[in-house]
Amino acid sequence: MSDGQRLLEIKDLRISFSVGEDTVRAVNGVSLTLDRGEALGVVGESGCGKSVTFSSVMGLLPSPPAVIEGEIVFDGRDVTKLSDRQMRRVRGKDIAMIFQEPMRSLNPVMRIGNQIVEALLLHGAVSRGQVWTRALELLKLVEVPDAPSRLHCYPHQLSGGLRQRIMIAMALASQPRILLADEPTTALDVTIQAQILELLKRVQRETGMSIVIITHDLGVVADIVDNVAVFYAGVIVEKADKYSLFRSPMHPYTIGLLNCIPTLQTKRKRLYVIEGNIPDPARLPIGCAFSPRCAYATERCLTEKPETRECAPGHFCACHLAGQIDPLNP
Amino acid sequence: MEAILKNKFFVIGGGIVLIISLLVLFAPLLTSYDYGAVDLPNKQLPPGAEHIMGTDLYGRDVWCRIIYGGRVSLTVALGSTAVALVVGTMLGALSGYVRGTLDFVLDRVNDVLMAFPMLLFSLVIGVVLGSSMKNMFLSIGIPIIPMFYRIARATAMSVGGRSYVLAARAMGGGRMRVILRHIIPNVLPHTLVILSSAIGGAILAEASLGFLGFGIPQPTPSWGLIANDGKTYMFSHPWTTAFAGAFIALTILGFNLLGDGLRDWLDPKIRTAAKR
Amino acid sequence: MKKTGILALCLAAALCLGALSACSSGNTQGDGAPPSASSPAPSGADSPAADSAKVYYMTTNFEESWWDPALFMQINDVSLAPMIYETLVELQTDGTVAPQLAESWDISDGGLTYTFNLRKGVQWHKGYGEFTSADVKFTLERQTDPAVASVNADNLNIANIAAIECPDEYTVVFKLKAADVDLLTRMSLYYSIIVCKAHSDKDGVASINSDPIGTGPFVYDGGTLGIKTEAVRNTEWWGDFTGNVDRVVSTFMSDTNTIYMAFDKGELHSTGLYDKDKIKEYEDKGYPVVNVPLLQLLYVGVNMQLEPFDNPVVREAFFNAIDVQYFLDNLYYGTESAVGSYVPPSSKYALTDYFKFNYDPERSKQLLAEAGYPDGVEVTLWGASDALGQPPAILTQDQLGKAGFKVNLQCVDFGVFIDQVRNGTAQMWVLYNTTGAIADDTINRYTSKSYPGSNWCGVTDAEYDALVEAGLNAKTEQEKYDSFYAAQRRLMDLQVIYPISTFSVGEVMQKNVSGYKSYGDLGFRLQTVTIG
Amino acid sequence: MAEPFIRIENLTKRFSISAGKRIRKTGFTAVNNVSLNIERGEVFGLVGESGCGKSTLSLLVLRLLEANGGAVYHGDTNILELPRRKMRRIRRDMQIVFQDPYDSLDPRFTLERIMNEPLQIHRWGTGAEREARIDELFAAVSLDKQQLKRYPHQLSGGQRQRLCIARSLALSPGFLVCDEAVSALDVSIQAQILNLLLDLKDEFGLTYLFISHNLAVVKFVSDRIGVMYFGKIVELADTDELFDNVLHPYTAALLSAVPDPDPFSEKKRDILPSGVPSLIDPPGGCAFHPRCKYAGERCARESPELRDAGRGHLVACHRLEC
Amino acid sequence: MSRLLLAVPAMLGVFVVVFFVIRMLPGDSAEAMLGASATDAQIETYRAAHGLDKPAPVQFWIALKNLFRGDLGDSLSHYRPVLSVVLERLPSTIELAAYGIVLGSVFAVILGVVAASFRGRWPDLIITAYSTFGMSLPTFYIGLWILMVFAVKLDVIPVSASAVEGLPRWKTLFGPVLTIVVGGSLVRTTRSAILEILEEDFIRTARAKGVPKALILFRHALGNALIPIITMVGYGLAVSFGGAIVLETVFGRSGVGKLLIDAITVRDYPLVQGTTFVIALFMIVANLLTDVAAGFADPRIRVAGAGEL
Repeated sequence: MSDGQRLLEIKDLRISFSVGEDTVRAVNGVSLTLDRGEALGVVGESGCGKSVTFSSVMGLLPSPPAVIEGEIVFDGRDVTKLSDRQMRRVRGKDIAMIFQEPMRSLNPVMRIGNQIVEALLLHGAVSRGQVWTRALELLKLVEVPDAPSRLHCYPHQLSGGLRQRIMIAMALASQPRILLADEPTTALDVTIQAQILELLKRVQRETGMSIVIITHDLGVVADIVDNVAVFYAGVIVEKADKYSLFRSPMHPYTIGLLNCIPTLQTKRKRLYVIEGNIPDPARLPIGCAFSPRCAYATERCLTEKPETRECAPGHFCACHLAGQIDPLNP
Repeated sequence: MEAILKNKFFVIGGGIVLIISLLVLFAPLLTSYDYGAVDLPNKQLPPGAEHIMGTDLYGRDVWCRIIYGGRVSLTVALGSTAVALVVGTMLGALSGYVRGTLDFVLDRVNDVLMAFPMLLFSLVIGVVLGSSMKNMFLSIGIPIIPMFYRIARATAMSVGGRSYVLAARAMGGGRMRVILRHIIPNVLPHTLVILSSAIGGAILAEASLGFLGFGIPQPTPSWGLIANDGKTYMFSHPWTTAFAGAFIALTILGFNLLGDGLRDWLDPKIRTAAKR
Repeated sequence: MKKTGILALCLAAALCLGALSACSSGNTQGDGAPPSASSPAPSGADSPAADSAKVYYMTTNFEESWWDPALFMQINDVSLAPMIYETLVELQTDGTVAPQLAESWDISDGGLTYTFNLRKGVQWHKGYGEFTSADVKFTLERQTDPAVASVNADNLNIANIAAIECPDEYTVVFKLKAADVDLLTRMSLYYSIIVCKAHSDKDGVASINSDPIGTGPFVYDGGTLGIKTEAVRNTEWWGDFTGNVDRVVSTFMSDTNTIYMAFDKGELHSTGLYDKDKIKEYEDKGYPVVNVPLLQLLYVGVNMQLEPFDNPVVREAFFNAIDVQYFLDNLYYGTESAVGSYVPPSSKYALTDYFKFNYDPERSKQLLAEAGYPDGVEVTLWGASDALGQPPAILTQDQLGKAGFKVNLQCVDFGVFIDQVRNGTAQMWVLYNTTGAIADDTINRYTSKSYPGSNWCGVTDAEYDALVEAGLNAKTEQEKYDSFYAAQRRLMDLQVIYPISTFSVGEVMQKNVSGYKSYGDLGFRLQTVTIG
Repeated sequence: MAEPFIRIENLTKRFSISAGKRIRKTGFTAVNNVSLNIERGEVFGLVGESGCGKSTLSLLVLRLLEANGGAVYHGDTNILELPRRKMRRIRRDMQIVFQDPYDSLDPRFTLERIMNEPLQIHRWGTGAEREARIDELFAAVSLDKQQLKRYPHQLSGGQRQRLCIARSLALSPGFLVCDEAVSALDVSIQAQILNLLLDLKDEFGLTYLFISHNLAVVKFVSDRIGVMYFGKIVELADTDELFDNVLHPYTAALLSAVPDPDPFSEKKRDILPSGVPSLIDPPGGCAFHPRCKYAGERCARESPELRDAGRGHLVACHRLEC
Repeated sequence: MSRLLLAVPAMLGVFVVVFFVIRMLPGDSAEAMLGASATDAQIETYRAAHGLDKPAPVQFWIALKNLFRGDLGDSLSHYRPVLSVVLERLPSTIELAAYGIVLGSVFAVILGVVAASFRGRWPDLIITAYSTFGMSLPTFYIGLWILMVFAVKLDVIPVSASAVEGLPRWKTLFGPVLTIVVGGSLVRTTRSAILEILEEDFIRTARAKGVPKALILFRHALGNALIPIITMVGYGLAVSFGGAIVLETVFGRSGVGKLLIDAITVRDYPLVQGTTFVIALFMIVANLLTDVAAGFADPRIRVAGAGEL
């Protein structure tokens, strides 16, 4: 659980790309905070801006195409204003990130050991001497079986699960204070996914670092995080601790999501369905972005963008009808 | 479609090729001279009012020979690369998709073709068939086939595994139908991209053959021949070779830029890189 | 992004500078004096001995093949051959013969016996002993040896030699079956070069091709044909060596531009040029140029067996269609002259004052109309595609075009050209025709027995055949002259060969090269040459 | 019981890989002697982790891949032995929908040409009849007719999958294989497609072979479910029977590993050690024994057969016999 | 290893193709060698002496038998065994091709990397324009200009390198190698290979680790780009060998390329067969080496063993 000491704050972040004539507005005013030791779940469907938001936290978005407005405050400094050289001292040292495709995220022509050592040496976390012993410790930390022989392997010799563990080891190389995990288990089989989720929980517990899990799978979120933020069309539509979010969701989109996913407990023969298509970031509607698909959309929803309000202690929602929708039978 | 017009390589390259093709096409309107008319008394004249690009060692007007020569050089280049493109793509697609013994045989033939230095092969075929313009299609075309064959075969192998091919087979589509409808249309863009550098290569090959004395027979002008005619006086009367060389270089530059533009536009990864 | 990019850029720039400085530093090693008029040791030659020993650099631009004279087609088949080998007698520029390896000779019993008294004390190169009559006998008898596969047996008229006797070491007697008025001239030409018997006995028949042994002023000193061959001065040479050349190096260079650049930089002492513009250019710059007439003739030939040239009227039109004066003025700048018959004047028995060209394109069109081609006749003109063959072909095509002939020019690879003409499938061709010093071959080739084959024009004329036969078997020189003259007049009247001009090579030399003497057999020799 | 719609007997497929330097052919068995029946009108679910051979099985059933052994009976004819021409006619009755909507549509075809292709191959009807048929199909999958002239890359993922379904129904097949048909879609779109598939089944009386690695989706849509591991069927039963009364340890582990979207569930998680063994040198006996906590010495020796443990619940595990 | 076995059919293919193609050339060695003034008798003697009068299949059988005994027959125009003539000139061509390819590749890779790292900005445009232009100029054009500038004007190297005694090696190679380097087309391949790799996911991981731009470029991107580059080098050989023929004419080097051209002109069948055979052997071995090198650069090939599934 978080101890209340603020680590990261994103204030009204807006990110857009210009491709040809139309501009793709990927992030349209996202604000959220992350405290030390907190485990935040970020949920949303493709194109909702969740990955772009946290890529900008890492400064991975090349500035020429991307236009970034708003602030990302980390350690008292606005990261979006840092030069590439200054940002490089933060990246990998204080904030680390792992990605979805373990098959393609490791350099195929470099041995595993060298890639880890490279991470270790980068931020002077360890002197040249004990760099190999530190690498072995990291592999043990992420429970890689017979670690010494693995150091000399190439990525193509390892399974997806092992490669993801190596990615985590590399991320932990210089004890980052935040670990961003973008769809860490999506590409893995369910049994391997379980192993990795357990590992992430244990690592967070042992190192006390805060962790952000970006995923589209509500099951993953329910298991591992403290608070959940639901993204839709570049905006956070609802944010709360996981218990109140799952028991009493307020935003129609969250409600729809929770009901349309088949689970092992689902009995009904037909699924609840959110009609319409995923929003196209290049052509967003004027009012509430969800209005075209919302069963409860009113005239106001079509014209006026809803403000994010704290509808219950610690439970934020961006909907004009927040609190008036019965979550159980939509 | 409009995306491609914004790609600066495509626009510049296309512009150059267009201008040169127009010049060559409307040659009769641009000059009154006859490209074969010998006029020894005023040979080797420097560029001047009378002859914008001067005259060559036989007193023939260089400007006239260059634009008429363009017809020969471009036709030979386009013709030979077209031959290579069609044969290379067809065989490559077939070999890449069908695999098996056909693939083994074609691959070995390709190895044999590749074992010959390109220029030598053109030379031998040119002499055997006689170096008329039509035969140059083969003598320059055949050695370029491996270039297309390799790309077509590799692409056909990857396309063969795609789901829409499996779906077509699941619908009962026969092997020939799949190849004609799905494999070749998806292989062609990849071979088209290297068409431009192949055209450049073909123009160079024609020039080199001329240099070695196996080019198109006189007096039909081609850029390679004009450059070669002026070669002996390259340093005392440089303009004949300079102008011919410039046209060769410009055309190849144009086609290569065209190819770059095409490749950037065709390759979704590069095109969407900015949008990430 | 900025910093690292610039780093990579400086790396690339450094590499280029490094490459450039490496070569410029090469310059400061003092590469010999810049090409000045004095002794232009080639700037690349770092060998210190360059200034004391006089080394003569020359080039050949055609592929040299073998050293065995039995396989030569002309004296300069191998550039150094004329300086290494010698013949019994030497052909003078005026056509008479002078003593060389044979000091004196006399002809007896009606021209059937020739006795040569050989020069004494002449040593073969590289210690292969003294030159004796046995070598002469060996040279002639090896012509029929299949291992040698000589192509010059007919040139030497071996069939007419009954026997060769060597009464002693220094006299050799030829017994002929029938009188041969040109025997002495034959004995002065490339195909009668005397080769060393001892060398062949010791090292085998083929050894002549790897290590040529002669008696001439220069001794072969290694190198490979077609790349670079060298010869060093023969200190014990019997003749008077008036020049000061100690060594001669002949390099194979095929690109004309490279040759001009090498000559301009002083890396070559002389080079043979065909291109009259370039020769004129060097003459204007004050370089000494020696005009060496070749046994060559520029002509346009037609095949009278093939339509339309089977019609004499068309042939007469063809004889009015080419402006020889235009060739002489604009292509050769007056250095060449018109020719009286299809045999070049530098060849023995050439008829010099018979054929007179007249250029009348209108008449030619009129004749063509009479012959049934009112709006011109389609013909294919064949030519060779090398630098030498193209200019005349283009000129001919242009002129014929103005005289009613629609000409499709085919400038092709020499092999293809020869194949067309020999198989009798070529209607018309333009070529520099090479002939022998003695006109026998050239005149004999148009007899009907040689068609198809060397008789490209398809002449099957009984009267011409008879005249040629009479000439070949003539008892006296005068008789041969008369019948050969008549034969040439007959062929010119048939109007199948339209001779345009003689052809010569311009030997351009560095300003400090003097003393060059030209020889009857057109061989290139340096024994009289001095480098200033 | 009526004749089963599709009967698969001892289906086997071996792949050979000549690995680089070693010329000696090494290979592995992707589908190992699988037998199962699919009844008419039924949704047969097939679930398993990646590499267990489920997709290969689907390609074998449709003969898009030549099997090394066994038979597939459609009605009473074994389609594996049919000559090419007869095979073409049978294919009208069996179609497939693939996982990646971006990969299963030829980027160079307009939607109209895509829909027309199956009709052209089998020369079905005249131009007008075809147009009507396409309209009818577009209506069935609720796609907008105006989009016929557009290209696949101009559609969203969900729309493209609807197009694939429409194309597969063009020749009104009786049997449809869905190979991970919804796995690549976003959650909200996934729900729409699942409902659509169920509606189409009822409307056209189709039979489905539904393949997925997502247990929840398979449970929702299937009548009967087979669990595959390492090329073999380890458990097969009616959906409710399987989930209420899990027998095979691997299935149990699978169930426990599925993350439950309910923060209050105290589901104890038993994590399977390590990963699926390498196919190149498979473990002896039961393929699951290295990871099974009940593994006895017999499991390492002998590979268990599928046996009926009552109520049609088949399972392949030695633990239950003794 | 298996590719080596594949080379044998290819070599035989080359031998057969050349044997019959060259015989289709109009005219034969006798006519071409003896020239225009040859009499019929001379041509007959020459043909008989060199066995040209035997029918083609017989000649083919003899040539094939000799081939297996490693004897390529005697050259008609050099009166020496073909093998000795070819081996005498092969080193000069190999030396030229080797230096050309090596220096050309190093130079091109550096330029390619710089162009890729400055994508879209002025260094990229200059380098791309230069490399496209370099590729567009005919080889003899570049060669003659280099000869003019460095040999005549700067007097750094002699014009006819082979004529002069005791010349330092680099001077004999300077002209032709510079021509190959200037005309090299590898720059574009390097640039596009690197651009493609910069889009890969592991580059994003490296940036996430905080790896500086230069290291990403040289260690990660170039490391992976070597594989396509090396294969292109192999392929470039066929093109550059063609270029060598022109280069040898311009720079007066007696290499195998020039030998082959002249052998064809004089229809010296054994020499053409022998030279093409040796060139093809050299090309196939070179292609093989590039494949092995590409394999070496790519661990996925070098270190077998599919990952645990």
